[in-house]
Amino acid sequence: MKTPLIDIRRLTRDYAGGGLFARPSLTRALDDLTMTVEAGTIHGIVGESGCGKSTLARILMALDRPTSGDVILDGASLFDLSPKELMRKRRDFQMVFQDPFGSLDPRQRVARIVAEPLHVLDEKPSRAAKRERVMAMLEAVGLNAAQAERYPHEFSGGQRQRIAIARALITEPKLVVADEAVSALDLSVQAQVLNLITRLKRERGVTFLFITHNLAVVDAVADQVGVMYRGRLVESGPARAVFERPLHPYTRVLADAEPSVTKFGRPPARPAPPAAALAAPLTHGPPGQGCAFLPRCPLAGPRCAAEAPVLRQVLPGRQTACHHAEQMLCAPA
Amino acid sequence: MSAAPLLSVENLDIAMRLPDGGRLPIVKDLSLTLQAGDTLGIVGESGSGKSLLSLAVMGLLPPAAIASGRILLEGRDLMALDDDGMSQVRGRRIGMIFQEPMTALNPAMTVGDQIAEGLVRHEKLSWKAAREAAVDLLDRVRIPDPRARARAYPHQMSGGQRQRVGIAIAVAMRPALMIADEPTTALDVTVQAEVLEILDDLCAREGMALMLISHDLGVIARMCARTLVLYAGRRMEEGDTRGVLTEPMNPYTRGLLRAVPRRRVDGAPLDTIPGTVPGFARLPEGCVFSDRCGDVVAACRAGEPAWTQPRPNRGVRCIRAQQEMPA
Amino acid sequence: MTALLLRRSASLFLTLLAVSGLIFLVMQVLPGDPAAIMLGTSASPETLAALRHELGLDQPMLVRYLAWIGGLATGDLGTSTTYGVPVSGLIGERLAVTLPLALMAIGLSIAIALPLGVLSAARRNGPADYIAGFISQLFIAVPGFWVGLLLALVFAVKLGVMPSGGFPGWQAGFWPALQALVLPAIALALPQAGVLTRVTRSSVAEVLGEDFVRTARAKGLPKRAALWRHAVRNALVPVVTILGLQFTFLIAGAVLVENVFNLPGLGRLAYQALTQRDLVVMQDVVMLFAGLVILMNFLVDMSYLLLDPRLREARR
Amino acid sequence: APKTNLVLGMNPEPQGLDPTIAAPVAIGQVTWQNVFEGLVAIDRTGKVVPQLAKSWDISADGLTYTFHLQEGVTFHDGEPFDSAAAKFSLDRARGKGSVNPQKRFFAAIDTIETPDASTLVLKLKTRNSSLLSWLGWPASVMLGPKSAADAKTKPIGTGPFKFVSWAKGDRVELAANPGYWNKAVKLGLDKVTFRFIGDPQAQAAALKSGDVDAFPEFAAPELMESFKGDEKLATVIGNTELKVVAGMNNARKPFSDKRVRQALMMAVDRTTVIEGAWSGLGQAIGSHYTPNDRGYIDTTGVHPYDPAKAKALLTEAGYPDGFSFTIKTPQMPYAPRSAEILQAMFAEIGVTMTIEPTEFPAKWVQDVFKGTDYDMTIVAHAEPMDLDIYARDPYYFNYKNPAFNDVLAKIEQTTDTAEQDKLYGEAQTILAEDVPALYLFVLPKLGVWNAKLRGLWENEPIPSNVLTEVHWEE
Amino acid sequence: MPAARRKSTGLRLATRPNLVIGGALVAFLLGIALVSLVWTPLPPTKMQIALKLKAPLEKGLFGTDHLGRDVASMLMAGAWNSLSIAVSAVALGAAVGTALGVTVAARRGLFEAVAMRANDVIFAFPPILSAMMLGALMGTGRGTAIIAIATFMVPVFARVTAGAAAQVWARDFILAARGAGKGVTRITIEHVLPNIANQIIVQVAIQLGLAILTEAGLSFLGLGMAPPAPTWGRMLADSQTYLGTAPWLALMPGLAIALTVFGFNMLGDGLRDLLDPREKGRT
Ligand SMILES: Nc1ncnc2c1ncn2[C@@H]1O[C@H](COP(=O)(O)OP(=O)(O)OP(=O)(O)O)[C@@H](O)[C@H]1O
Ligand SMILES: Nc1ncnc2c1ncn2[C@@H]1O[C@H](COP(=O)(O)OP(=O)(O)OP(=O)(O)O)[C@@H](O)[C@H]1O
Ligand SMILES: [Mg+2]
Ligand SMILES: [Mg+2]
Repeated sequence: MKTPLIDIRRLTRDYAGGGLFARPSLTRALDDLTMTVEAGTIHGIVGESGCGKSTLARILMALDRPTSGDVILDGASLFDLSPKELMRKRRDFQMVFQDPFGSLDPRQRVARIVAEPLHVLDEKPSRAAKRERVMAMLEAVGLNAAQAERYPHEFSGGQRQRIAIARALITEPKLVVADEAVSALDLSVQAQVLNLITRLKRERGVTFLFITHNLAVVDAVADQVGVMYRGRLVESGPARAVFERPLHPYTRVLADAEPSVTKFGRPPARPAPPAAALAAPLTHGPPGQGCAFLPRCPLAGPRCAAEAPVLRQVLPGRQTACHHAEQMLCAPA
Repeated sequence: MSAAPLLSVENLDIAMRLPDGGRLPIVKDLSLTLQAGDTLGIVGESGSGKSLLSLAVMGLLPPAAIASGRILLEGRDLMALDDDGMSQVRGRRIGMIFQEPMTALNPAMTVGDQIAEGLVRHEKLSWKAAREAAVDLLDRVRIPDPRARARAYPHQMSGGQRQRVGIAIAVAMRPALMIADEPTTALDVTVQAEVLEILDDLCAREGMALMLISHDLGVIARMCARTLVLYAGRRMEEGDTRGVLTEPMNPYTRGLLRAVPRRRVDGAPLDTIPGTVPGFARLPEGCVFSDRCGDVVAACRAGEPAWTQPRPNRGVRCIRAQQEMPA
Repeated sequence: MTALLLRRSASLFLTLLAVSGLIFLVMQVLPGDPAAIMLGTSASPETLAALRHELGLDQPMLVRYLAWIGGLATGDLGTSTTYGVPVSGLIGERLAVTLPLALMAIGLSIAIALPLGVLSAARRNGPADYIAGFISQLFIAVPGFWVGLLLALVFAVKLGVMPSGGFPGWQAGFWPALQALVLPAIALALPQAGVLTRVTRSSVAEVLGEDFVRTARAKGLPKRAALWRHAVRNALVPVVTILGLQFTFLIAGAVLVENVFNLPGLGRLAYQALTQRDLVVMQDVVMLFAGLVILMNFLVDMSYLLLDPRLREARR
Repeated sequence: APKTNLVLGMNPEPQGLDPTIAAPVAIGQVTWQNVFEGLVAIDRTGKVVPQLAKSWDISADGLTYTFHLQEGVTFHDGEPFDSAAAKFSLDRARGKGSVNPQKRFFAAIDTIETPDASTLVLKLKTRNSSLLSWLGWPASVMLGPKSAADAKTKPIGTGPFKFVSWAKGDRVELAANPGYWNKAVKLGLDKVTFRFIGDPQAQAAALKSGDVDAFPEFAAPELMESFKGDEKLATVIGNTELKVVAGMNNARKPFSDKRVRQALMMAVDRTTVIEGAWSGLGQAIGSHYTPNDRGYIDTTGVHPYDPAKAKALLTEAGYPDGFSFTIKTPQMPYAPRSAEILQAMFAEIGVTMTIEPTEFPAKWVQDVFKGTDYDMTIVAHAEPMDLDIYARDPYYFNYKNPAFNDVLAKIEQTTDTAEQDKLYGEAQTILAEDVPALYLFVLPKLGVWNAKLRGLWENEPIPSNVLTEVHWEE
Repeated sequence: MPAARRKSTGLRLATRPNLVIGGALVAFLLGIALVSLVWTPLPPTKMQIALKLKAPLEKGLFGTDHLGRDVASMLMAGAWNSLSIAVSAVALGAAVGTALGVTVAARRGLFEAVAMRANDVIFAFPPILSAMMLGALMGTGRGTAIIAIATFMVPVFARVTAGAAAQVWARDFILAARGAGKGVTRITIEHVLPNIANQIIVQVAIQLGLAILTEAGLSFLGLGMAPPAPTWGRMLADSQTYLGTAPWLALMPGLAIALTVFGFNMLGDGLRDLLDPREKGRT
C-alpha cells in the first residue's frame, strides 16, 4: 500500500474555555483522532455541528497546533517544519473556509483575493499571467471576469463562497481542505463546484478533505468518508458502502435525518432522543468510560456504558467504533 | 370573516442605488400571499433576491436599496410604517432567522442576553425572567447544557451552535410569521432535522406562518406546503410543493431538480444548468432565463413572458408552459 | 488569574525600573546646571561648588541614581532643590488640583462627545451629522488656552460669577475649590471632546454596518436601542484607547490652560521644575507621569477585555 | 474704615524664600524689607538709609566700618537681633560653604568684630566704596542664627511682616508683625497675599475682576492700553534698573573690531526698537547706565542712528558686503521682539543675523554666560550700577579695556561722591564709544494697581515690593 | 468596466461633498503655501514700525502686526512653514506609530509587552521635555520641531493602531491569508492596514491640527522655527496679548488653523468613505 497523503495520528485538541472571570474549563474538540487520507481521493468528513470538524481543518492547515498528536503530510510531520519549509509547503495545501463572509477581506477586490495564495509559488508569475490565472479560475467556479474588479460585499453568500474556492484552487494544491465549502451554494452552482472538484481530482490528482454535513453531497463526490462524533472518528470507509450500510448507529441517524426532494412533509415520528442526551455537555473531560454516543443510541447495552469502543476494522476497508457493529451488519438497513 | 391574509406582498420592486447615481433593478413585480399557518418555501439561484425580499418584509433593506410596491401584514401597509411602528412588528409579529451565523450575533454580548433582550423589550419581562426564558429557548433549539452556554459569547460557539442561537432569538416572541433565510445552511443533518422539527412544531401548534428560504430542495420538500421559485428577482414558478418538485413546469425548476446531488454510478458529472447567472446589469432580452435554457425558442427572447396560472394554485412564467397548456 | 496579575506586576515593575533609568539619564543630558541657575549670574565658582556639594550634584551619577530609586522604594521622594520642601508634599498638593481637574475634563468631554459622535454616526451624512462634525472640528481647531481666555473674560471679568483663576485649595471648602476648576475643566474638555467625537463617529459608523446590528433590529429593537445597546458597545475599543491617551495628556500636558487659569497643577510644576532645573522634582514628576501612563494603559487593556470578549482568548 | 488687606500679583514665583542663598529676584520681591531687613536699606529713591544699624562710622582710610545697631530688636520667633546675629549673618554669607549668590559683596571684608552687643566692626582688606550700598541688598539681609537654616521655606526676619503660609505655585501670605521694632512705622496693612500669575492675560483678568489689587510689575506693555479706560485701576510707569543690552563676544571676529561694533550700534534706531518691542514704553540708553543712576550722562548721541555711516564704517573695517552671525535670545518677551527688529535693521546695512532661541536661564547661562560660546545675545541686566561687569575677567562680553578698568578702580578708591559721579560719567563715555554691547533701552516698571491704593514704589532702584508704607485710602 | 468607472468620476465626486470641500480647502491652502515661496504682497518679514497694529484694509488685506509687518503676507509664508512642519511631523509620527502599532498587534507576546511599555515611556515624558532634550541634542529649527512633534504622536498612533489591528487580526480572512502562506508582515500590509486605514486617517486629520498648535508652543520655548520665519502657531502665540486691542492678529492665524484642521478633517472623512468599499452604494 502506498503511503497516504495525510496521516493523522492520535490528534487531540483542547480549548481552554471560561471567561476572564469565570472558572476555566476545558473543551476537547478533538479526541485522539486517527485517520489517513489517500492521495488523489475525495475524502468526506461528516458529523454534527461542533464535533470538531473545523478544528481538524485548522490543524491540518497548520493554523492551529494540536494539544497532542501529529499530522504527517506527504511524509513530513507538519509541526516539525521550520517556518520557511512550512511556507513553501503551503502551496500544497489550501483551505476553503466555512464562512464566506468573514474569510474575504472587505477591502480587497476579488481579483486580488483570488490571487493571494499565488505568492507562495517558486516562480512568481507575471502580472498578466497572474490575471489570466485568476480569470480562468473565476470562470471555472462560475463567476465572470467583470466581477473580478468588485468587492466581496457586492456578492451574495454563494457568490462569495465561489470566490473562496477559486482562491483555494489557484495554486493547484495537492490537498484542499474544504470546510463546508458548498453549503452556502445554490444547487446548480453546487453541482458545478462538485463537478469541478471531481474533475480536479481526476485530472490533476488533487486530494480533497471535504468537510460537510450534507450527506448527499458527500455521497455524490466522496470516495471515502469519515464520520465524526464529539471529537472522535466513529466510522470510516468507502462513501457508498458507509451510507448504504452504516456500521455505526450514529451514521444511521445521520442518513435517516437527511432530507430529500422525494420525501415530502413531516417524516414519520421517530423516537425522540432522551432529554439527557441533549443535556449532556459538549464540554467533555478526558476520554472517560463508555461510548460518547451512548445517550442517543438505540442499541446501547451495558458494555457501552462501561467500555469506550475503539475504531476497529469490521469489513475490509470499513472501520467503526461500535461494540454492536456486527449487530448492525445483520440488521436490515 | 374573510380576514386579510397574514402577509401579502404586491408588485414589489427592489432596485439598488448605484454609486454613479443609477439604479439596478433586482426584484421585479413580485407578489405573494401567506395565510396564517401557511408554509411557503422560496428557492432560487444564489443572488436571485431571496434575502432582499425577506429584508424588504422586515423593513431592513440596506440603505442603498429602494423598494416600491406594497407589503401588507394583516392588511396594514408595512411600508407606510415609521421605524417605531416597524419595531412593534419586527420580532413580535415577524421573526427572522438570518443566513449568516458568524456575523449575525453581537460579539460582545452573551448569547443568553441576546435572546433575552427581545423578551425584555416586548414582553416586558424582567431580565432575570427573560434570561430564564433564554435558557429554555436554548434548550428548545437543542443546545446542550443551555444554562452554561447562555453565558457564552458567540465566538465560543461553533457555526451551527450560533445558528441555533439565531433561531432562538427569532422564535423567542412567538411571531405570527417567521422568515427563515437559509436557517439550516450551517447545521448538520441531525440538528437540521431537529431545527426543522422545532419550526414545524411552532407552525403546527401556534399557527405560525413560515416563509422558508433555502436552496436545499429536500428541506423545502420537508417543510413547505407551497413553493415559490425565483430566478433573477422574478417569480418563475409557484405552486404546491409536491406539484412543483415532481412536475416542474418551468425549465429553470427542472434544471434545479436535476442539479440535486446524487451518486452517479457511472462517474459522470452531475447535471448543471449551463452558463452562469447573468449580472443584473446585463439580463438577457425577454425571458431572463433564456440564455441558459435548453428549450429556448425565438419567442422567448421577444419579451418577458407573463405570469400565468395554468391551474388553480399553480403559477408559472414561461411561454412554453403556456403553449403546452391544454386549452 | 493570579498568575496573570503576577506577570503583569512583574512587567510593571521592570517597566518602571527602565523608565526610572531613562528619566535619570535624560536629566543628565539636559543642558544647564541647577546650581548655576539657583545662584544667578553673580555667583563665584567656589559658591557654585559649595552649592553643588550641598545638592549632592558632585557625586557620581550611579550613586545619585541609586540614592534616588532607593528613596523612591522607601517612599522618600527627596527634597526639591529650589523650593526646599519634600517633593512628596509638593506633588501631593499639585495632584489635588490636577487629578480632579483631569477627571472633570474627561467626564465633560465624554458627556459631550459620546452623544454627539453616536448621533453623528447614526444620522450619517444628514444635517445633524454635518452640524456635529462642524462643532467637533471647531472644538479641535480652537486651542484650549484660547477657550480658557475667552471663558475667563466672559465669566470672571464681564460677569464676575467665577474666579478669574487661582486655586483656593480644598481647605477653603469644597464648593469654592470646585468652582475654581470649572472653567479650566471646560477649556480642557472641549478640544478633547472634539477629538473624541470624531473617533466615536467613525467607530460607531463602522459597527453600524455589521450584520448583528441588523439582527438586533430584527428583534424589534428600535434604531436607538440597537444603536446604544449593540453598536456603541462594540465601537468602544478605539474610543477607550483615545480616552486613555487623553487622560494622561490632561494630567501631564495641560500647562497652557493651567497657566491661563493660574492653577498650581502638576503640568506647571513640571514646567517650572524644568526651567529651574529642579532635577529632583523633575525626576519624581516624570516618574509619576510614567506610572500614571502605565496604570492608565493597564486599565485600557483591561477594558478591552471587558468590551470585546474575543480578545480574552490568547491567540495562536 | 479702609481695607487693611492686600492681594499683590507677581510674575515668577520665588523658589524658596531666603534671598541669601538663591539668586531669583522674586525672592527679594516677597521678603526684602517686608520680612527681612538689612543693616542698611535702600529707599525708594535708591539712597542708602540706616535700618538695623542706626548709624555708622567709616575710618578715614576707608578700611574700618563701625555700625551702631538698633537695640531691642527681635526676630519674629523672639530671638534677639544683636551684633552676634549680625556677625552670624555676614559670616554665613561670606564663609567657606556659603552659597550666597552675591558672595563677592563680602570679599573685601577681612574680619568682623563685636565689641558689644550693639556694635559691629568690619575691617576691610581694601577700600570699597560700594560696600555700604551692597549691605542694603536682599542678599545681605540679617537672619537669626537659630532660624536661618529653615529660612528657605520658613523665613523669619526682623521686618514689619511675618511669614504665614506658602501654597506653592499659588500664593504666599504675610501678616503684620505687631512687635515690629520701628515704632515710627505705622503699617497700613495687616494681611498681605502675594499671588503668582504667569500669563499676562490672566494677570489682566485678575486685576480687572478685582481678584488682585496690584501688579507692581505688569508683564505685557501692550496690555497697558487696556487698563486706561478702567477707573478702578491706576497705571504707573516708573523706572527700573533693567537695561536691555545686546552683548557681543568682543573676543570673536568680527566683533573684536571696534568699528564693526560701532557700525552695528549706528544701524540701530533705538526709538523704533522701543516702539516695536515694548510699545514705546522705555527709555533709550547709550551705555550700561540708567537715567536714575547717579552721575548719569546721556550718551545716546555718541553713535546715533545713521545707516549710511554704519555701512561706510563696515567697509572701512573690511566688510563691504556685511557678514553673518547668530544671536542667542532668551525667551523673555523683550528679547525675541528686540532681536527681530535688530535683525531687520542689520539687514539694512547688509549684515545677516540669525536668531537662535536659547532657553533662559538653563541653556543661556551654560552657553552664553559661562561658555561664552556666542556671537551676540540680548538680555536685561537687573543689577543697579553694575558697570563693573565690563572690568570683570572673565565675563561673557570678553571686553578688555585697561583705560576703563582704571576708571573703575579710581571710583572704588574715591569716597568723594562728586568725584565719583564724574568718574561714572567717564566710564559711561568709554562704553558708549567702545560699544562692547549694543545699548538699547531701560525697561519701564509697569505698575497697575487699584486707584485707592497708596504707598507702593513707583520706581525700582532695586527689585522689590516694599509694603511698609502701603495703605488704602478711604 | 474600468472605462465606465472612470467616466463617472465626476459624478461620484459630486456626491461626496466632504471630499470636494476638504480637497478644495487643502488644495487652496497648499496652493497658498506654494505661492508664498515665490510671491507675497509684501516681504513677510518687512517691518514698518510706524505702521504697526493697523486694522485690516486700513493697511494691507489683513492689517499689520505689532512690528508693522503685513499680516496677509505673514499668513501666506506661515502657511508654508506651518503646513510643512505639521505635515512632515504627522507623517513621521503616523508612520512610526502605525508601524509600531501593527507590529505589536501582529507579534503580541514579549514583543508586545516590551514595545507597548517603551511606548508608555515615551508618552510619559511631557512633550516639552522631550522637545527640549531634542533641542539640546540637535539644535533648534525646523527639523527639531518636526521630530519633537512626531515623537509625541508616535504613542498616540501606536495605541490607536494596535487596538484596531488586534481586532482585525481576530477576523477570519486573516486565517485565510495565513493559510495562503502569508507571513505576518505581508498580512499586515495587505489586510490589516487597509482595514484600519479609517481610524488612521481620522487620527491623521486630528493630529494635523494639533501639530500646528504644538509648533506654536515649541516656538514659544524657542524650539520651533527660528524667527523671523512666520508660523501660524507663533503668530497666534505672539498675538495673545493683543486680543483686546488688535483682535485680527489672533483671529487671522486662528482662522487659518481652524480652516486647515477643518479641511484636513473633511478630506479625511471623504478619503475614508472613498476607501471603504462598503460605503460606495450609500449616498
Ligand atoms: N476558540 C474556541 N474556544 C473554545 N472552544 C472552542 C473554540 N473553537 C471551537 N470550540 C469548541 O470546540 C468544539 C468543536 O468546534 P468546531 O468549530 O471544530 O466544530 P465543527 O465541527 O466545525 O462545527 P460546525 O459544523 O458547527 O462548524 C465546539 O464545541 C466548540 O464550541
Ligand atoms: N448592498 C448591496 N449592494 C449592491 N448589490 C447588492 C447588495 N446587496 C445585495 N446585492 C445584490 O442583490 C442581489 C440579490 O441579493 P440577495 O442577497 O437577495 O440574494 P440571495 O437570493 O439571498 O442569494 P443567496 O442565496 O446567495 O443568499 C445579488 O445579485 C447581490 O449581488
Ligand atoms: Mg465548523
Ligand atoms: Mg441570501
